[in-house]
Amino acid sequence: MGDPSTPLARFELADAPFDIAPLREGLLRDEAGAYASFEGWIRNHNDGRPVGGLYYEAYAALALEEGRRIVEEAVARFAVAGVHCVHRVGELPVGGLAVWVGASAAHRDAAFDACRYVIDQVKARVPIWKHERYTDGPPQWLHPDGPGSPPQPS
Amino acid sequence: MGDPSTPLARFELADAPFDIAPLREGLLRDEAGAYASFEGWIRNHNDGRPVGGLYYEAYAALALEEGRRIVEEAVARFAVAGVHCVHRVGELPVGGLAVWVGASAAHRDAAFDACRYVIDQVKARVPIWKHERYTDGPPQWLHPDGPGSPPQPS
Amino acid sequence: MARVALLYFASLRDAAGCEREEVETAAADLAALYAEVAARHGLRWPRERLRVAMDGSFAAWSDPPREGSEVVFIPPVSGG
Amino acid sequence: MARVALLYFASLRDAAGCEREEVETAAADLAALYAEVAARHGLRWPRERLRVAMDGSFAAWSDPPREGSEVVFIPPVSGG
Repeated sequence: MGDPSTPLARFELADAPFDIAPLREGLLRDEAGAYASFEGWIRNHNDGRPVGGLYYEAYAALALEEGRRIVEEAVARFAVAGVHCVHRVGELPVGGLAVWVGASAAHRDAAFDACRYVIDQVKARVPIWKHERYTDGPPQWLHPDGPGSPPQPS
Repeated sequence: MGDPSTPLARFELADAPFDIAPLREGLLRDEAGAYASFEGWIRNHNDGRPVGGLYYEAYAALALEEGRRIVEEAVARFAVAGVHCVHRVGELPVGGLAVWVGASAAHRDAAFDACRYVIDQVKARVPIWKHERYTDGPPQWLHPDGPGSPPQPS
Repeated sequence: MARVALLYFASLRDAAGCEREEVETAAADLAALYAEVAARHGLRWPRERLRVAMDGSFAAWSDPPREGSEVVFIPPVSGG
Repeated sequence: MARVALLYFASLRDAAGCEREEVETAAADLAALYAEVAARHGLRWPRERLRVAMDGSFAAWSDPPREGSEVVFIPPVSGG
Protein backbone atom coordinates (compact mmCIF):
# COMPACT_ATOMS: atom_id res chain seq x y z
CA MET A 1 0.00 0.00 0.00
CA GLY A 2 3.05 2.29 0.04
CA ASP A 3 4.33 4.91 2.40
CA PRO A 4 2.03 7.96 2.51
CA SER A 5 5.02 10.22 3.06
CA THR A 6 6.71 9.38 -0.25
CA PRO A 7 4.44 9.96 -3.24
CA LEU A 8 5.12 7.86 -6.29
CA ALA A 9 6.49 9.86 -9.25
CA ARG A 10 7.26 7.75 -12.29
CA PHE A 11 7.61 8.33 -16.03
CA GLU A 12 8.29 5.58 -18.54
CA LEU A 13 8.55 4.94 -22.26
CA ALA A 14 7.04 1.71 -23.60
CA ASP A 15 8.01 0.24 -26.98
CA ALA A 16 5.09 -2.21 -26.99
CA PRO A 17 1.42 -2.15 -25.89
CA PHE A 18 1.09 -2.09 -22.10
CA ASP A 19 -1.63 -2.98 -19.59
CA ILE A 20 -3.16 -0.16 -17.60
CA ALA A 21 -4.61 -2.34 -14.81
CA PRO A 22 -1.33 -2.97 -12.93
CA LEU A 23 -0.33 0.69 -13.32
CA ARG A 24 -3.63 1.77 -11.76
CA GLU A 25 -3.15 -0.81 -8.98
CA GLY A 26 0.23 0.71 -8.24
CA LEU A 27 -1.46 4.02 -7.37
CA LEU A 28 -4.02 2.59 -4.92
CA ARG A 29 -3.45 3.85 -1.39
CA ASP A 30 -5.66 3.39 1.65
CA GLU A 31 -5.28 7.09 2.42
CA ALA A 32 -6.15 8.18 -1.13
CA GLY A 33 -9.83 8.69 -1.94
CA ALA A 34 -9.47 9.96 -5.48
CA TYR A 35 -7.92 8.68 -8.69
CA ALA A 36 -7.93 10.49 -12.02
CA SER A 37 -6.54 9.10 -15.24
CA PHE A 38 -6.02 10.23 -18.78
CA GLU A 39 -5.47 8.15 -21.90
CA GLY A 40 -4.51 9.38 -25.34
CA TRP A 41 -5.63 7.15 -28.19
CA ILE A 42 -4.77 7.29 -31.87
CA ARG A 43 -7.72 8.89 -33.65
CA ASN A 44 -8.86 7.92 -37.14
CA HIS A 45 -8.58 11.54 -38.26
CA ASN A 46 -6.45 14.60 -37.51
CA ASP A 47 -7.03 18.11 -38.84
CA GLY A 48 -9.69 16.64 -41.11
CA ARG A 49 -7.36 14.05 -42.68
CA PRO A 50 -7.96 10.28 -42.44
CA VAL A 51 -5.22 8.68 -40.31
CA GLY A 52 -4.13 5.10 -40.95
CA GLY A 53 -1.66 4.82 -38.09
CA LEU A 54 1.49 6.44 -36.80
CA TYR A 55 4.94 6.10 -35.40
CA TYR A 56 6.21 7.81 -32.24
CA GLU A 57 9.91 8.56 -32.13
CA ALA A 58 11.57 9.65 -28.89
CA TYR A 59 14.94 11.03 -27.98
CA ALA A 60 14.83 8.51 -25.17
CA ALA A 61 17.53 9.77 -22.80
CA LEU A 62 16.11 13.30 -22.72
CA ALA A 63 12.48 12.17 -22.85
CA LEU A 64 13.00 10.09 -19.71
CA GLU A 65 14.76 12.94 -17.94
CA GLU A 66 12.12 15.52 -18.89
CA GLY A 67 9.28 13.12 -18.12
CA ARG A 68 10.72 12.40 -14.69
CA ARG A 69 11.03 16.12 -14.07
CA ILE A 70 7.36 16.65 -14.98
CA VAL A 71 6.00 13.96 -12.65
CA GLU A 72 8.22 15.30 -9.87
CA GLU A 73 6.86 18.80 -10.50
CA ALA A 74 3.32 17.41 -10.26
CA VAL A 75 4.11 15.76 -6.92
CA ALA A 76 5.60 19.01 -5.63
CA ARG A 77 2.68 21.18 -6.81
CA PHE A 78 -0.32 19.04 -5.90
CA ALA A 79 -1.22 17.05 -2.77
CA VAL A 80 -1.04 13.66 -4.47
CA ALA A 81 -0.26 10.17 -3.27
CA GLY A 82 1.20 9.21 -6.64
CA VAL A 83 1.61 10.19 -10.28
CA HIS A 84 2.60 7.84 -13.08
CA CYS A 85 2.88 8.36 -16.83
CA VAL A 86 3.73 5.91 -19.59
CA HIS A 87 4.20 7.05 -23.21
CA ARG A 88 4.37 4.66 -26.16
CA VAL A 89 7.07 4.80 -28.80
CA GLY A 90 7.12 2.90 -32.10
CA GLU A 91 4.27 1.89 -34.42
CA LEU A 92 0.67 2.42 -33.30
CA PRO A 93 -2.57 1.55 -35.10
CA VAL A 94 -5.73 3.65 -35.04
CA GLY A 95 -7.32 3.08 -31.62
CA GLY A 96 -3.93 2.29 -30.07
CA LEU A 97 -3.05 3.68 -26.65
CA ALA A 98 -0.42 6.41 -27.03
CA VAL A 99 -0.10 7.73 -23.49
CA TRP A 100 -1.51 7.01 -20.04
CA VAL A 101 -1.42 9.23 -16.95
CA GLY A 102 -2.74 8.23 -13.52
CA ALA A 103 -2.82 10.26 -10.32
CA SER A 104 -4.09 9.34 -6.86
CA ALA A 105 -4.73 11.76 -4.01
CA ALA A 106 -6.72 12.24 -0.83
CA HIS A 107 -9.07 14.62 -2.69
CA ARG A 108 -10.26 14.92 -6.26
CA ASP A 109 -8.96 18.43 -6.98
CA ALA A 110 -5.36 17.30 -6.59
CA ALA A 111 -5.90 14.10 -8.58
CA PHE A 112 -7.48 15.95 -11.51
CA ASP A 113 -5.00 18.82 -11.41
CA ALA A 114 -1.95 16.55 -11.31
CA CYS A 115 -3.27 14.39 -14.13
CA ARG A 116 -4.00 17.42 -16.29
CA TYR A 117 -0.65 19.02 -15.48
CA VAL A 118 1.28 15.92 -16.48
CA ILE A 119 -0.41 15.38 -19.84
CA ASP A 120 -0.19 19.09 -20.73
CA GLN A 121 3.49 19.29 -19.85
CA VAL A 122 4.34 15.99 -21.53
CA LYS A 123 2.74 17.22 -24.74
CA ALA A 124 4.60 20.52 -24.56
CA ARG A 125 8.04 19.45 -23.36
CA VAL A 126 8.94 15.79 -23.79
CA PRO A 127 11.00 15.11 -26.95
CA ILE A 128 8.66 12.68 -28.70
CA TRP A 129 7.54 13.18 -32.27
CA LYS A 130 4.56 11.84 -34.15
CA HIS A 131 4.97 10.55 -37.70
CA GLU A 132 1.45 10.30 -39.01
CA ARG A 133 0.35 8.12 -41.94
CA TYR A 134 -2.72 9.11 -43.95
CA THR A 135 -4.99 7.07 -46.13
CA ASP A 136 -5.19 9.96 -48.61
CA GLY A 137 -1.54 10.97 -49.10
CA PRO A 138 2.07 10.81 -47.92
CA PRO A 139 2.98 10.64 -44.21
CA GLN A 140 4.44 13.56 -42.30
CA TRP A 141 6.17 14.49 -39.08
CA LEU A 142 4.06 16.65 -36.79
CA HIS A 143 5.79 19.70 -35.33
CA PRO A 144 3.03 21.84 -33.85
CA ASP A 145 3.60 25.54 -33.39
CA GLY A 146 4.26 26.51 -29.84
CA PRO A 147 2.77 29.74 -28.47
CA GLY A 148 4.33 32.69 -30.25
CA SER A 149 6.52 30.62 -32.55
CA PRO A 150 6.87 31.67 -36.19
CA PRO A 151 5.07 29.64 -38.87
CA GLN A 152 6.69 26.33 -39.76
CA PRO A 153 9.07 26.61 -42.73
CA SER A 154 7.69 24.98 -45.84
CA MET B 1 -17.39 1.24 -32.12
CA GLY B 2 -20.61 3.24 -31.83
CA ASP B 3 -22.18 5.94 -33.90
CA PRO B 4 -20.20 9.21 -33.63
CA SER B 5 -23.40 11.22 -33.91
CA THR B 6 -24.99 9.79 -30.74
CA PRO B 7 -22.76 10.20 -27.70
CA LEU B 8 -23.20 7.63 -24.94
CA ALA B 9 -24.74 9.08 -21.74
CA ARG B 10 -25.25 6.52 -19.01
CA PHE B 11 -25.65 6.54 -15.24
CA GLU B 12 -26.02 3.42 -13.13
CA LEU B 13 -26.18 2.27 -9.52
CA ALA B 14 -24.34 -0.94 -8.61
CA ASP B 15 -25.12 -2.94 -5.49
CA ALA B 16 -21.96 -5.05 -5.77
CA PRO B 17 -18.32 -4.47 -6.84
CA PHE B 18 -18.01 -3.87 -10.59
CA ASP B 19 -15.24 -4.11 -13.17
CA ILE B 20 -14.02 -0.91 -14.76
CA ALA B 21 -12.38 -2.54 -17.79
CA PRO B 22 -15.57 -3.26 -19.77
CA LEU B 23 -16.96 0.19 -18.91
CA ARG B 24 -13.81 1.81 -20.28
CA GLU B 25 -14.02 -0.41 -23.38
CA GLY B 26 -17.56 0.84 -23.93
CA LEU B 27 -16.23 4.37 -24.34
CA LEU B 28 -13.55 3.56 -26.94
CA ARG B 29 -14.27 5.23 -30.27
CA ASP B 30 -12.04 5.40 -33.33
CA GLU B 31 -12.81 9.09 -33.62
CA ALA B 32 -12.05 9.81 -29.95
CA GLY B 33 -8.45 10.60 -29.04
CA ALA B 34 -8.90 11.33 -25.36
CA TYR B 35 -10.27 9.48 -22.37
CA ALA B 36 -10.44 10.81 -18.81
CA SER B 37 -11.66 8.87 -15.83
CA PHE B 38 -12.28 9.45 -12.16
CA GLU B 39 -12.58 6.93 -9.36
CA GLY B 40 -13.64 7.59 -5.79
CA TRP B 41 -12.27 5.11 -3.27
CA ILE B 42 -13.11 4.68 0.40
CA ARG B 43 -10.33 6.31 2.40
CA ASN B 44 -9.08 5.01 5.73
CA HIS B 45 -9.72 8.41 7.33
CA ASN B 46 -12.16 11.31 6.99
CA ASP B 47 -11.95 14.64 8.80
CA GLY B 48 -9.14 13.15 10.87
CA ARG B 49 -11.18 10.15 12.06
CA PRO B 50 -10.18 6.52 11.32
CA VAL B 51 -12.75 4.96 8.97
CA GLY B 52 -13.47 1.23 9.12
CA GLY B 53 -15.92 1.07 6.23
CA LEU B 54 -19.21 2.54 5.13
CA TYR B 55 -22.62 2.03 3.68
CA TYR B 56 -24.10 4.00 0.77
CA GLU B 57 -27.85 4.36 0.73
CA ALA B 58 -29.65 5.70 -2.35
CA TYR B 59 -33.15 6.84 -3.09
CA ALA B 60 -32.79 4.74 -6.21
CA ALA B 61 -35.62 6.05 -8.41
CA LEU B 62 -34.58 9.66 -7.99
CA ALA B 63 -30.84 8.89 -8.00
CA LEU B 64 -31.18 7.22 -11.39
CA GLU B 65 -33.23 10.10 -12.78
CA GLU B 66 -30.88 12.78 -11.47
CA GLY B 67 -27.79 10.81 -12.53
CA ARG B 68 -29.17 10.41 -16.05
CA ARG B 69 -29.88 14.13 -16.15
CA ILE B 70 -26.27 14.89 -15.15
CA VAL B 71 -24.64 12.71 -17.83
CA GLU B 72 -27.03 14.18 -20.41
CA GLU B 73 -26.03 17.68 -19.31
CA ALA B 74 -22.37 16.70 -19.71
CA VAL B 75 -23.00 15.44 -23.24
CA ALA B 76 -24.83 18.68 -24.10
CA ARG B 77 -22.14 20.96 -22.63
CA PHE B 78 -18.95 19.27 -23.80
CA ALA B 79 -17.86 17.83 -27.14
CA VAL B 80 -17.67 14.24 -25.92
CA ALA B 81 -18.10 10.87 -27.60
CA GLY B 82 -19.44 9.33 -24.39
CA VAL B 83 -19.91 9.77 -20.65
CA HIS B 84 -20.62 6.97 -18.21
CA CYS B 85 -20.94 6.95 -14.42
CA VAL B 86 -21.50 4.08 -12.00
CA HIS B 87 -22.08 4.67 -8.28
CA ARG B 88 -21.95 1.90 -5.67
CA VAL B 89 -24.65 1.41 -3.06
CA GLY B 90 -24.48 -0.90 -0.04
CA GLU B 91 -21.54 -1.92 2.14
CA LEU B 92 -18.01 -0.88 1.13
CA PRO B 93 -14.69 -1.64 2.82
CA VAL B 94 -11.76 0.76 3.06
CA GLY B 95 -10.14 0.81 -0.37
CA GLY B 96 -13.44 -0.08 -2.07
CA LEU B 97 -14.49 1.63 -5.27
CA ALA B 98 -17.39 4.02 -4.53
CA VAL B 99 -17.86 5.73 -7.88
CA TRP B 100 -16.41 5.64 -11.38
CA VAL B 101 -16.75 8.24 -14.15
CA GLY B 102 -15.36 7.84 -17.67
CA ALA B 103 -15.51 10.29 -20.58
CA SER B 104 -14.18 9.97 -24.12
CA ALA B 105 -13.80 12.80 -26.62
CA ALA B 106 -11.90 13.92 -29.68
CA HIS B 107 -9.79 16.27 -27.51
CA ARG B 108 -8.62 16.20 -23.93
CA ASP B 109 -10.28 19.43 -22.75
CA ALA B 110 -13.75 17.99 -23.30
CA ALA B 111 -12.86 14.62 -21.76
CA PHE B 112 -11.45 16.23 -18.59
CA ASP B 113 -14.24 18.81 -18.33
CA ALA B 114 -17.02 16.27 -18.76
CA CYS B 115 -15.46 13.89 -16.25
CA ARG B 116 -15.05 16.67 -13.70
CA TYR B 117 -18.54 18.00 -14.31
CA VAL B 118 -20.14 14.63 -13.73
CA ILE B 119 -18.37 13.82 -10.47
CA ASP B 120 -18.96 17.33 -9.09
CA GLN B 121 -22.66 17.25 -9.95
CA VAL B 122 -23.13 13.70 -8.74
CA LYS B 123 -21.65 14.62 -5.38
CA ALA B 124 -23.87 17.71 -5.14
CA ARG B 125 -27.18 16.46 -6.49
CA VAL B 126 -27.70 12.70 -6.56
CA PRO B 127 -29.65 11.41 -3.52
CA ILE B 128 -27.06 9.02 -2.11
CA TRP B 129 -25.98 9.15 1.53
CA LYS B 130 -22.86 7.87 3.21
CA HIS B 131 -23.11 6.08 6.55
CA GLU B 132 -19.57 6.03 7.86
CA ARG B 133 -18.22 3.61 10.48
CA TYR B 134 -15.26 4.64 12.61
CA THR B 135 -12.78 2.57 14.53
CA ASP B 136 -12.85 5.12 17.38
CA GLY B 137 -16.59 5.65 17.97
CA PRO B 138 -20.18 5.28 16.75
CA PRO B 139 -21.08 5.51 13.04
CA GLN B 140 -22.86 8.50 11.54
CA TRP B 141 -24.70 9.66 8.46
CA LEU B 142 -22.84 12.31 6.48
CA HIS B 143 -24.90 15.34 5.45
CA PRO B 144 -22.37 17.92 4.28
CA ASP B 145 -23.32 21.58 4.33
CA GLY B 146 -24.17 22.97 0.96
CA PRO B 147 -23.03 26.47 0.02
CA GLY B 148 -24.81 28.99 2.20
CA SER B 149 -26.78 26.42 4.19
CA PRO B 150 -27.21 26.92 7.95
CA PRO B 151 -25.21 24.72 10.33
CA GLN B 152 -26.49 21.17 10.77
CA PRO B 153 -28.84 20.84 13.77
CA SER B 154 -27.24 18.94 16.63
CA MET C 1 -57.31 15.80 2.13
CA ALA C 2 -54.67 13.79 0.25
CA ARG C 3 -53.34 10.37 1.11
CA VAL C 4 -49.56 10.19 0.48
CA ALA C 5 -46.76 7.77 1.24
CA LEU C 6 -43.71 9.26 2.95
CA LEU C 7 -40.28 7.67 2.51
CA TYR C 8 -37.36 8.45 4.81
CA PHE C 9 -33.65 8.07 4.10
CA ALA C 10 -30.41 8.32 6.03
CA SER C 11 -30.56 10.41 9.23
CA LEU C 12 -34.19 11.37 8.54
CA ARG C 13 -35.12 7.70 8.71
CA ASP C 14 -33.27 7.35 12.02
CA ALA C 15 -35.10 10.41 13.36
CA ALA C 16 -38.53 9.37 12.03
CA GLY C 17 -38.03 5.81 13.28
CA CYS C 18 -39.48 4.31 10.11
CA GLU C 19 -38.62 4.10 6.43
CA ARG C 20 -42.14 4.48 5.06
CA GLU C 21 -45.49 5.61 6.34
CA GLU C 22 -48.84 6.53 4.83
CA VAL C 23 -50.48 9.74 5.99
CA GLU C 24 -53.66 11.69 5.35
CA THR C 25 -52.84 15.36 5.10
CA ALA C 26 -54.73 18.62 4.70
CA ALA C 27 -51.48 20.49 3.98
CA ALA C 28 -51.84 22.95 1.12
CA ASP C 29 -48.30 22.38 -0.11
CA LEU C 30 -45.23 20.22 0.52
CA ALA C 31 -43.77 22.88 2.83
CA ALA C 32 -46.81 22.60 5.11
CA LEU C 33 -46.64 18.81 4.86
CA TYR C 34 -43.03 18.89 6.06
CA ALA C 35 -44.00 21.16 8.95
CA GLU C 36 -46.65 18.63 10.03
CA VAL C 37 -44.29 15.68 9.72
CA ALA C 38 -41.38 17.46 11.41
CA ALA C 39 -43.59 18.38 14.38
CA ARG C 40 -44.99 14.85 14.71
CA HIS C 41 -41.56 13.12 14.54
CA GLY C 42 -39.50 15.87 16.17
CA LEU C 43 -37.34 16.27 13.04
CA ARG C 44 -34.76 18.99 13.60
CA TRP C 45 -33.79 19.67 10.00
CA PRO C 46 -34.85 23.17 8.93
CA ARG C 47 -36.70 22.94 5.64
CA GLU C 48 -34.16 25.26 4.01
CA ARG C 49 -31.54 22.50 4.19
CA LEU C 50 -33.76 19.87 2.56
CA ARG C 51 -35.10 19.29 -0.92
CA VAL C 52 -38.35 17.50 -1.63
CA ALA C 53 -39.31 14.93 -4.25
CA MET C 54 -42.71 13.67 -5.31
CA ASP C 55 -43.17 10.44 -7.29
CA GLY C 56 -39.46 10.11 -8.05
CA SER C 57 -38.76 13.65 -9.29
CA PHE C 58 -37.65 16.77 -7.48
CA ALA C 59 -40.62 19.00 -6.64
CA ALA C 60 -41.18 22.56 -5.41
CA TRP C 61 -42.10 23.20 -1.78
CA SER C 62 -45.09 25.14 -3.10
CA ASP C 63 -46.46 22.09 -4.95
CA PRO C 64 -49.62 20.61 -3.37
CA PRO C 65 -49.33 16.97 -2.27
CA ARG C 66 -50.90 14.79 -4.96
CA GLU C 67 -53.37 12.10 -3.92
CA GLY C 68 -51.65 8.71 -3.92
CA SER C 69 -48.17 10.13 -4.44
CA GLU C 70 -44.87 9.20 -2.82
CA VAL C 71 -43.18 12.13 -1.09
CA VAL C 72 -39.56 12.18 0.07
CA PHE C 73 -37.73 14.86 2.05
CA ILE C 74 -34.11 14.83 0.88
CA PRO C 75 -31.37 15.71 3.39
CA PRO C 76 -28.00 16.96 2.08
CA VAL C 77 -26.45 14.23 -0.04
CA SER C 78 -23.01 12.66 0.47
CA GLY C 79 -22.39 10.33 -2.45
CA GLY C 80 -19.24 10.25 -4.56
CA MET D 1 37.98 23.07 -31.67
CA ALA D 2 35.59 20.55 -30.11
CA ARG D 3 34.59 17.15 -31.42
CA VAL D 4 30.88 16.50 -30.87
CA ALA D 5 28.32 13.93 -31.97
CA LEU D 6 25.12 15.32 -33.51
CA LEU D 7 21.88 13.34 -33.31
CA TYR D 8 18.88 14.12 -35.52
CA PHE D 9 15.25 13.27 -34.90
CA ALA D 10 11.99 13.44 -36.81
CA SER D 11 11.92 15.94 -39.71
CA LEU D 12 15.41 17.17 -38.86
CA ARG D 13 16.74 13.66 -39.52
CA ASP D 14 14.91 13.57 -42.84
CA ALA D 15 16.42 16.95 -43.74
CA ALA D 16 19.93 16.09 -42.55
CA GLY D 17 19.79 12.71 -44.26
CA CYS D 18 21.41 10.94 -41.30
CA GLU D 19 20.58 10.17 -37.71
CA ARG D 20 24.06 10.70 -36.27
CA GLU D 21 27.27 12.35 -37.33
CA GLU D 22 30.51 13.40 -35.66
CA VAL D 23 31.81 16.88 -36.37
CA GLU D 24 34.77 19.04 -35.44
CA THR D 25 33.58 22.54 -34.71
CA ALA D 26 35.12 25.89 -33.87
CA ALA D 27 31.71 27.33 -32.95
CA ALA D 28 31.81 29.39 -29.76
CA ASP D 29 28.37 28.30 -28.66
CA LEU D 30 25.52 25.95 -29.60
CA ALA D 31 23.79 28.73 -31.56
CA ALA D 32 26.83 29.06 -33.81
CA LEU D 33 27.06 25.28 -34.08
CA TYR D 34 23.43 25.16 -35.28
CA ALA D 35 24.16 27.88 -37.84
CA GLU D 36 27.07 25.79 -39.23
CA VAL D 37 25.02 22.61 -39.35
CA ALA D 38 21.93 24.30 -40.80
CA ALA D 39 24.03 25.83 -43.60
CA ARG D 40 25.76 22.52 -44.39
CA HIS D 41 22.54 20.46 -44.49
CA GLY D 42 20.21 23.16 -45.75
CA LEU D 43 18.03 22.92 -42.61
CA ARG D 44 15.18 25.39 -42.83
CA TRP D 45 14.16 25.49 -39.18
CA PRO D 46 14.87 28.91 -37.65
CA ARG D 47 16.76 28.43 -34.39
CA GLU D 48 13.98 30.23 -32.48
CA ARG D 49 11.66 27.26 -33.07
CA LEU D 50 14.15 24.69 -31.79
CA ARG D 51 15.55 23.78 -28.41
CA VAL D 52 18.98 22.26 -27.91
CA ALA D 53 20.22 19.48 -25.66
CA MET D 54 23.74 18.44 -24.74
CA ASP D 55 24.53 15.04 -23.21
CA GLY D 56 20.88 14.23 -22.54
CA SER D 57 19.84 17.48 -20.84
CA PHE D 58 18.40 20.69 -22.23
CA ALA D 59 21.11 23.31 -22.73
CA ALA D 60 21.30 27.04 -23.46
CA TRP D 61 22.13 28.25 -26.97
CA SER D 62 24.91 30.29 -25.37
CA ASP D 63 26.59 27.18 -23.91
CA PRO D 64 29.87 26.25 -25.64
CA PRO D 65 29.96 22.79 -27.24
CA ARG D 66 31.76 20.44 -24.84
CA GLU D 67 34.49 18.18 -26.21
CA GLY D 68 33.13 14.65 -26.69
CA SER D 69 29.53 15.64 -26.01
CA GLU D 70 26.32 14.60 -27.78
CA VAL D 71 24.31 17.53 -29.11
CA VAL D 72 20.70 17.38 -30.31
CA PHE D 73 18.60 20.10 -31.93
CA ILE D 74 15.01 19.54 -30.81
CA PRO D 75 12.20 20.47 -33.21
CA PRO D 76 8.71 21.16 -31.76
CA VAL D 77 7.48 18.03 -30.04
CA SER D 78 4.24 16.19 -30.77
CA GLY D 79 3.87 13.44 -28.21
CA GLY D 80 0.76 12.75 -26.16
